[in-house]
Amino acid sequence: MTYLYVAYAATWAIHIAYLITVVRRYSRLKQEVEQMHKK
Amino acid sequence: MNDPNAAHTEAEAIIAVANLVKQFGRFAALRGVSASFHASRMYGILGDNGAGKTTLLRILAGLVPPTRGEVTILGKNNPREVCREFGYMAHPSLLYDEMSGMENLRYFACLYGLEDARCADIIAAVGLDPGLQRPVGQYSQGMRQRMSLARALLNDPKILLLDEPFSNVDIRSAREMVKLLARMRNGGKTIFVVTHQASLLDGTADEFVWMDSGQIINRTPDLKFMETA
Amino acid sequence: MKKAFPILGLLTAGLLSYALYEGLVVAPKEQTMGEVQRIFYYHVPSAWTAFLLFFINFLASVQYLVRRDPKTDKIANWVVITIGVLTCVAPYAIPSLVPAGARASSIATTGVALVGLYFLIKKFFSEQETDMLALTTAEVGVVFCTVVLVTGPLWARPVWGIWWTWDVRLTSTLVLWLIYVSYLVLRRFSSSGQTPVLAAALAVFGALDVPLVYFSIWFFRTQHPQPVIGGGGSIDPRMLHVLLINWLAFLCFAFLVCWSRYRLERMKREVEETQALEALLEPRSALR
Amino acid sequence: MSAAPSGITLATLTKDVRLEWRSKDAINSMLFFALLVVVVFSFSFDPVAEESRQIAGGLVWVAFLFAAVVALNQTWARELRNQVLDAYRVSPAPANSLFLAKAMGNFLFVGVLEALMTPLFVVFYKLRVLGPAWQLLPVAILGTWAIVVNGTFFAAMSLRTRSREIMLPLLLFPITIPALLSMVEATTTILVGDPSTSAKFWIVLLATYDVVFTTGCLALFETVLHAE
Repeated sequence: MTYLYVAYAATWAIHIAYLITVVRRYSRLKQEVEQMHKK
Repeated sequence: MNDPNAAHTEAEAIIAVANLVKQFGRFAALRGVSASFHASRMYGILGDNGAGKTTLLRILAGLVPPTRGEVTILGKNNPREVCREFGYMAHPSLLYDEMSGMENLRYFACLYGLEDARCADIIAAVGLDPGLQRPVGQYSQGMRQRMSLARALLNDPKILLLDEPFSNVDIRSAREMVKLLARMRNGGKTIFVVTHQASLLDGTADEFVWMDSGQIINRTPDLKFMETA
Repeated sequence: MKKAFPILGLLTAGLLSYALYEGLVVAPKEQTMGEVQRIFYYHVPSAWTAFLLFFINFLASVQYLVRRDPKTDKIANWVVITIGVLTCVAPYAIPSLVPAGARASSIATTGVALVGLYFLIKKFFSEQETDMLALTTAEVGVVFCTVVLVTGPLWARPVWGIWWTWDVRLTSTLVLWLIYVSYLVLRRFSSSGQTPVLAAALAVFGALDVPLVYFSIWFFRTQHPQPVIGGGGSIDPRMLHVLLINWLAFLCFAFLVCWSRYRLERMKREVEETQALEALLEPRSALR
Repeated sequence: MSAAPSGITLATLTKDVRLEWRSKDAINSMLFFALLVVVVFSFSFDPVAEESRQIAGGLVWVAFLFAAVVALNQTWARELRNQVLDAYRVSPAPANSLFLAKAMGNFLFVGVLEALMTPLFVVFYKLRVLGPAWQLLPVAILGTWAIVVNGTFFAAMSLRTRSREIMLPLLLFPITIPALLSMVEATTTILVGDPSTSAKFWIVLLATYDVVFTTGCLALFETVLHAE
């Protein structure tokens, strides 16, 4: 039974991990844009 | 093969470049170069390192696609279509070190569909001995430059693109090479010579093209501009 | 347009939780495998979504290579149309072509889907954008593929006591995963300005490889039979219903992830573009 | 009028073979590498005669694959040394002639390696072919071409990347999996000689793989060669 929940949890863990990398890249890019505007 | 540019009179430009831009990531090698060049002329392209001389030459030869801008050569806007009319020479020798000069030229002659006799004439024309069996790797730098020039002249091209042909070549052979290029220019070829030894071309080149940080800043018939720079 | 994203986000979240509820509670318990069979409702939709994403990547890469030259572009249009027509006509004209499980109509629909998708991408994405689409779908596809490769063994372990079975579908997914990870590695390591061209060429190669991978492993399996993930044959219609809901939910989720990754990619390229323009304007004093 | 493309391919091939023969440094180091691979494999797997027949197919082909990858990394070394590739790219010679010449050159080169490694494998593993031995020839030829054609293409592609040596196997191995599986299974079926199974399917699959990827390479090589 636990394999079922582990599998579901793993699925979402992978998706969320990927989304986090996307969001982090997004914020890093935002900072870069701010710096460019300031310059 | 009909010669598309037979109708080209001397006045008409055979090479036209319109706001050429080339960027390698953030480094802008060319920042909008517009110019036109005419047949049977010798152009000396001068400028510091990083002025974009080599990039311009490689774009004309069709080796590098421009980021923006137009290149029209002999009526075609893609240099690849007229690559038969190019002779290209670069810093490296573009020859196989393990093969002798004659073997190298015989291989390149095959690429252009020429017979072997042509190779011997060309090697003699650049003042080297066709019978030399030594591999190019063991040539002196001067000889290697001459053999590379021979490779560029092999297919009797209309347009010669030479990138620093005289670098570490002794003065005497450099002068001979200039005389040879002058004869070729009078024969109707358009020659571009990128060099740091402008004095060698003084009195021979029709026009000097001064480049700085990716742009053509001046075009003068002689080297007077050098003193004021 | 900006507020469409959060609304869609909420909708998808709702759909996903509904699908989760369906999968865990509503769907009937499988007699032999019991509860653990419910992994099926995440495993199979993720696989289908991953294959769909890789298929879009293939179409986008073909377009990127083809649209560089108008002549080849026209030829490609006709090739796609003929493929579409063939897949519609062939299964009806030559029934023997239809493999055992499939019905003629399903092949016809995939044919139409191919042509439709190709021209849809052609309409909505410019040449440069197809490259961005290819990168996005490849990256999100690899994420879904990872999910499949994680849930697969988690399913095989309780049912057959082994972590990995060289099952046809699972192994094909693994090879597909390897191909597209090498695609992403090529994109990161390629230093030349022509990275999109190289990546597109590799994507086309990868897609050409897929049928060969499937057939080689399929024949390999007939010689060394092993347990098959998810079992073949027909399944209980109620289960199928839940499966389709889950797939719809995952498709919406994948669409949103792709959309945000695409926006990130477009923004990255715009930033690079402006930086390049800036470099163009100010003189390079550094080299003096 | 440039020379016939086949003329150029032949000239490039003879040039490569002559240079290879003249310098011989690459071929010697490669032969020694192949020998090392065989010996290392033989140490790590030392089964009884019957078992060895089961796994020999896999061992032989994996060993060939590694020897081939090291050889394929050298494909463009000579062209890069003095940027001779630019001289070829400026000339009107078609890109596919260069590709075919390089692929055939590699095919010969890897063929020589295999010719050396096979007897060593037979000796170390006391192999005796039970099934139809003549089928091994098409498998070897089609299999080597499958590795070489993609290898040459990906070697040209990885010229444009940073870490060139590691890039080639990363690109080549995933794409070669079906071909590798076919080669290994065909060889094992032939070695074991079990009448119920036949290597025909694998040979047909290898042939399709070769046709598909040779056309793919010829269609895309020009784009990759000029992707500066």
